[in-house]
Amino acid sequence: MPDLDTTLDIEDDEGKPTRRDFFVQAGVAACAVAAAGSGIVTLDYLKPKVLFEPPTTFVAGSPLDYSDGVVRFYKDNKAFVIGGPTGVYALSAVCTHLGCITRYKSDEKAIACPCHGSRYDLEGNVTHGPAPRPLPWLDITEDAAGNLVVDTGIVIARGKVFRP
Amino acid sequence: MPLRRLFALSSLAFLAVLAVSPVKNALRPYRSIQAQYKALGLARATSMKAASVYADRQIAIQQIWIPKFDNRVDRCTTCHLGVSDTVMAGAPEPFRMHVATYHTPGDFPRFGCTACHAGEGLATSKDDAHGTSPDSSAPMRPAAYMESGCGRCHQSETVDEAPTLSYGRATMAKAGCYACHAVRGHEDFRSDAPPFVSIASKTGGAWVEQWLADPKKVDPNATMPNFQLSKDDITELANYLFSLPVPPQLEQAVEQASAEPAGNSANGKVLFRESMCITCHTVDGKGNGSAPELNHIATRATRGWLIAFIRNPHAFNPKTKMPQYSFSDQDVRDLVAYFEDELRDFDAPKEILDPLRVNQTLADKGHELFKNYGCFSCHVGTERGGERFGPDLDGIGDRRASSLDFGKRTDLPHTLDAWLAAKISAPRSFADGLKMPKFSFDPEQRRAIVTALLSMSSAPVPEPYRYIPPQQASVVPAGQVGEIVDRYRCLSCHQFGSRGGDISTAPLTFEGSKVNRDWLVSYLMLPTSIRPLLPERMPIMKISKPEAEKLADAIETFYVDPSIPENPFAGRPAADADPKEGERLYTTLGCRSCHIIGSSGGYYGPPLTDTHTRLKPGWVYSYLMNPQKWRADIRCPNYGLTDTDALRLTAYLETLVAAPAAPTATAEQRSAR
Amino acid sequence: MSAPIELIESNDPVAVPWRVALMRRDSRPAVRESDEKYVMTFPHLIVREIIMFQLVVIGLSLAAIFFDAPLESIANPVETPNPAKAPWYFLGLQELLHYFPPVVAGVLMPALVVIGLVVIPYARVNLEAGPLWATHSRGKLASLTLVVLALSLLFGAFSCWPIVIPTLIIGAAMLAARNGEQASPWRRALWRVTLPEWIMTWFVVIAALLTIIGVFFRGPGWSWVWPWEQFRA
Amino acid sequence: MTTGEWIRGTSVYRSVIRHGLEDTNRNRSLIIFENLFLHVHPVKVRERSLRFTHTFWLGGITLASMLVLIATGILLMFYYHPSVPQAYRDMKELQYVVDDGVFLRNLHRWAAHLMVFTAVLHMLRVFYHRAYRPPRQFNWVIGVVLLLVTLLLSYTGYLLPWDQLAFWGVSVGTNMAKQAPLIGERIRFFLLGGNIVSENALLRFYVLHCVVLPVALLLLVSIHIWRVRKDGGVQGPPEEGRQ
Amino acid sequence: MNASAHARRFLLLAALLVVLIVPGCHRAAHTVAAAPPRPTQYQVEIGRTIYKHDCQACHGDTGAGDGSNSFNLDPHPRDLGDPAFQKKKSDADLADAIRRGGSGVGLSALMPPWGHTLNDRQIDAVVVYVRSLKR
Repeated sequence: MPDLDTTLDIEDDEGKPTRRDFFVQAGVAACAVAAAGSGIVTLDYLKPKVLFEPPTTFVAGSPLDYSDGVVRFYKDNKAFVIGGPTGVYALSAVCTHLGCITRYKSDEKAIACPCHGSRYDLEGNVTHGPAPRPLPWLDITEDAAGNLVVDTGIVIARGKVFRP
Repeated sequence: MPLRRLFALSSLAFLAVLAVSPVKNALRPYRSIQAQYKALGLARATSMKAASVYADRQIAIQQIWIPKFDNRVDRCTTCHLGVSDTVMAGAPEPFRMHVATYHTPGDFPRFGCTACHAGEGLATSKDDAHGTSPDSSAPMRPAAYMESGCGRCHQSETVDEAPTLSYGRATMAKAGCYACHAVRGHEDFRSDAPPFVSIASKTGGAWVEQWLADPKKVDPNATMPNFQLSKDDITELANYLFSLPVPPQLEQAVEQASAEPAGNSANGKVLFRESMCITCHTVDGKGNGSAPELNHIATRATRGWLIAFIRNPHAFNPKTKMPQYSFSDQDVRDLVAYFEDELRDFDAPKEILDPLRVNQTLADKGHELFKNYGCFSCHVGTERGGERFGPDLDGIGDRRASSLDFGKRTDLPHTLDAWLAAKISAPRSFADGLKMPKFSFDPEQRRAIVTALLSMSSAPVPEPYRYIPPQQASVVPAGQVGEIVDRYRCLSCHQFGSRGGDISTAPLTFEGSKVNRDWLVSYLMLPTSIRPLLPERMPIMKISKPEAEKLADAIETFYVDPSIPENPFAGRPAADADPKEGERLYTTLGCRSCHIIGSSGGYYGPPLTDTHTRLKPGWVYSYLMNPQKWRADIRCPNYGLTDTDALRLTAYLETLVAAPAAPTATAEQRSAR
Repeated sequence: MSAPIELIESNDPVAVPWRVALMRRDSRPAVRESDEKYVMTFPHLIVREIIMFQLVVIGLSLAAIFFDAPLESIANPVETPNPAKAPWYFLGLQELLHYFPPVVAGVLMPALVVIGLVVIPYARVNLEAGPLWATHSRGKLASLTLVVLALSLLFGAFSCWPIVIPTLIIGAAMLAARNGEQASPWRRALWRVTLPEWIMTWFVVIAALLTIIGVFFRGPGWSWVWPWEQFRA
Repeated sequence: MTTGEWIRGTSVYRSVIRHGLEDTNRNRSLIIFENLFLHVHPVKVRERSLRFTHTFWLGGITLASMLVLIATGILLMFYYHPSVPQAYRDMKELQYVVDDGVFLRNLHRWAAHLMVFTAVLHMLRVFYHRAYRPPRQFNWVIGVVLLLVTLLLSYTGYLLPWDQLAFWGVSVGTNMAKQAPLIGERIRFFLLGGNIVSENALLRFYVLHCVVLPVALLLLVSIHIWRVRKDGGVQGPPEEGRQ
Repeated sequence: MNASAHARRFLLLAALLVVLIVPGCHRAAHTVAAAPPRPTQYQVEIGRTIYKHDCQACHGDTGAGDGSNSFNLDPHPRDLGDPAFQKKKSDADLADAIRRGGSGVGLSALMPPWGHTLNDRQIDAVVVYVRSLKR
């Protein structure tokens, strides 16, 4: 490309816009679009298109397994499924204080957090300690075979028990 | 070119080139396919609610992730969106609902797609996912060999609902593939091929040469493949075989037998029939074909050898399936006389059974050939080494087409299945100097074997997915009873638990709970035909009374099933055991279409005329409740009888007693029939 | 330069924009007057750099769009692909391994090359190099011929023809350049080549030849194939 | 006052861009020496050095491909796990799932080849132009080291996809290293983190490829370019009659 | 610099853009063909296996009703290959007859019910195979 060595006669471009200005502007504009586009495409690139995460739903057995006072802890899903006097409900087992996993104390009929001593009753209300909010209630439905399906991704209104 | 213009141009080209990949992305085919699915779903949906599901669909890559199953990720459902959607039954591909099989469409989250169909599960474009390019690393299983997918997890010989795979595995075992090729699970395989030690006393050089040239031409039942030997090779091998020393006791037995006087051919013919030789052997195209054809038996072996062999087959070939009949010396002479009169090749040259004069140089060359072709793999002798002669077949189903040597076969498509099919039908066509012999498989067998081969994976599927049906206990009593069982080779035809042959339809695993002892003793001594329609029948082996009693006692003691009640009527009201009601059921259920009582009924099932004499009531009842429980391939349908109905039917059948004067068929009567 | 220096004192640097440098007579730097034309870096150089960068990206992107980076099947420690080729820039080395024992081809030769490259600017011959035949002597001719023949014999002993043949050709070219100062333009050009350039050219030709052979002419079992012959891995 | 002018008047703008936009030689100079990245350049350059045949832009192309490699390499790291067999699967994921993944991977691979290629050509250009002479001797040595680092970078990157090509390329290469007398075995053991090409080797190569060697390369490149500037700019072909 | 020269230059640029982009995006022309649902080979195969095992004894190899067990059956087994019969019965009818037997659908009890022995999937496969017996 021998013309590359042509010197730029910058000094005499003053005055009204010329063809030369147009080329410079077009080039700069194209570079700007390319830069902005690369930014957007990079963001799109960084957004995962598939996830390898465990499903948020799990099957918690038959509703008949949960008579009043039965508490089952699902370790993998970090949830309690509890049989109450009127039906079954599910509680998140993640302490609302700093995210430790709470445990059920069967002798005290209470849910306790091992990290900072928060305590909840079986409906998830805070009875003691630093926890700022009660444990959230999780969505609970029934599948075709009549088993309970808990979705840890959906929080429902407190007190909404599942009646088979 | 002025610099400014160059700058403008290169900047625009820069922008354009960088835009290509994102544009390409936006136009990926799966997006338009998902849009089409949405449209199709909206058109097919029958309710507003169903339609809204389609309307709300986001365009996104779909996947089935199974961490427990090799961390499998199948994105097939990105395009095959309707695989488990009943709305899409019969829809055009790629949206059609999956055809119903044992695992589909309900089990997709457990198995995914590539577990059965192979292909590249991670891919999101058609060609990559299906592996359609010739050198693809993960091609899909062709539809013709689909059942090889079943075999990845189902590792038993027989797989229900996979007939081609099961046939392929059975054919491989029968053809003796495992004798040369190591395959997981078949480490203990031993060929049934006879040892050579007695060949010099059995037959002649001319016959051996005929046989080596093409075994199937001499005997269509031959399992030995064609080694495509040259004339010189054949002569050398024959010399080697005849140079092997015959063990003295066998040689003596053959010599003695050949010196015996001739027998009575007519008696032999009768004996041949009643001994049910064609249950295993074939004569004139009749017979099961699991043992050598006997049309030209007298041209295959010398008289002395035949007599000595029939008297004690196990001395000549410890692995033979042939029972040792308790024939008298005269019986055997008669049989062989019949062979010599009728079962011979009258066109064969006279000297076909003349022994070969051994040339030691040729014999040594023959020995080299013998080793070179791995003959010792099947014909067990001193040569056998620790390793299999041929290459391992484990993982053959996972070989990439690009790693295969197609050699001279430029006519083949570059796929694994085409390569395997060609290897099986013409193994030597790939290059010179290959050793694998030619098996004469028909196209059906070839397809079945390729299916079985494609099911052989390099690494087994993880534990929860590996399925091997539970093995039934298969105890064979030792001691005297064991000797009897071995002598009459009961296991050649009958199953004991998971062991034994499948020629007989009567497994002996729970025979003790099934039949009455006295009937069994008389049956063992003189078997009668139970299912007249079957060509395979129990041969009359002239079992002596003490032997029969010992065997029957052992069967009554060991081969029982605790789930079969001794007396099904115990503790039931008398109305449940009402034979009248049972008889009515017998008529309305249409049992007579298969069974005979008295003189009327079909011939398909066993006659029931002597039910009480033969069968125990507990068995009849248990059988009626669920026939397939006792043998999966029982043809008698499960009528879904209630407990009471089954009892009533049992009560009726138990009223049927063989007439006391019922003729115990003598040999003469049977053979006259 | 013996005129007395006139000194002006001032506290206002704006009003008196003079700088003064005092130096000893014998330590003046030799300043060469230059008529080189200078231009502003921006935009003259910067724009060229931008265009160069864009052209590189355009070229690479086109390659990336039309040619996929190779990806074979997953690593399998028990199945060696045949041929197992290293990346192209190592294929010259791999080709050498075909001829020489590993310790020579894999260690000695690369080490010599690296050391050779490092010492280039410190070797006198490189710094002063005039044309090889600017001075002649019988000794130079004899020793050059000897070295070329010795190298050819040494590599010939390993039947490493990709080294022997360039060695002989370059040796011949060196001899052809002798007395070429007044000859045809072609030979004059050869005459101007310095010894270090001869050696470097020899090395580059061999390295390129070995790499080309490794990339295009080697098939299964490192056997010779022609690039147009299909071979299956 | 237009919005543009207002923006240019704010103190924030003025703290970032210190000079006006008028196209004067003063501002052109300021662009160069007020910018960290551009100030390796002098404000004025010899016009002769702009000629294509002066350097054939080989050093520049090498640097440009290095920049491409850094940009694409960082992006690729977001989707790469240096473990077996996930590394290989990540290649497939780039191809099948990640938008533009395959483009970035291709770009990275071809830029790596280009960089090795132009670095070698650059070295030859410098040699034949006799640009290694004093005062540039040491910069030549740095250049040789840079070439080695470039080769090592390319080579360590070769293992990362964990495919057959990678595995056997690295097996052959490390076995070559083993041939070195006395310390060969130990070098190989260190390089692979074991006796066989395994997950340890993958992790080591990953760290070398993504941290150790790039840092070394960046440092050396900085010194290399800085020295070019300090030694009087790029040197083209030797001029007739000048030493 | 006149307008037409400008336009020419823009056209040139546009052409360059097209040339660069088009090869990158060969969009697979995917059309949804209206193919009627047809049984897979697997279904036919499964159907054949079951037919050979459970039906052939009476209905015969070709479905003509001439199986080895058929000679003394009265009424005679149905000729399954009869085009008129094939036309008259829907797939559901055939499946029902197999499932509930002759007595279940008001025909001869000699055809037994298979609903307790075969599952729906297998019965569907048999129906597919029976359809293939049509003469």
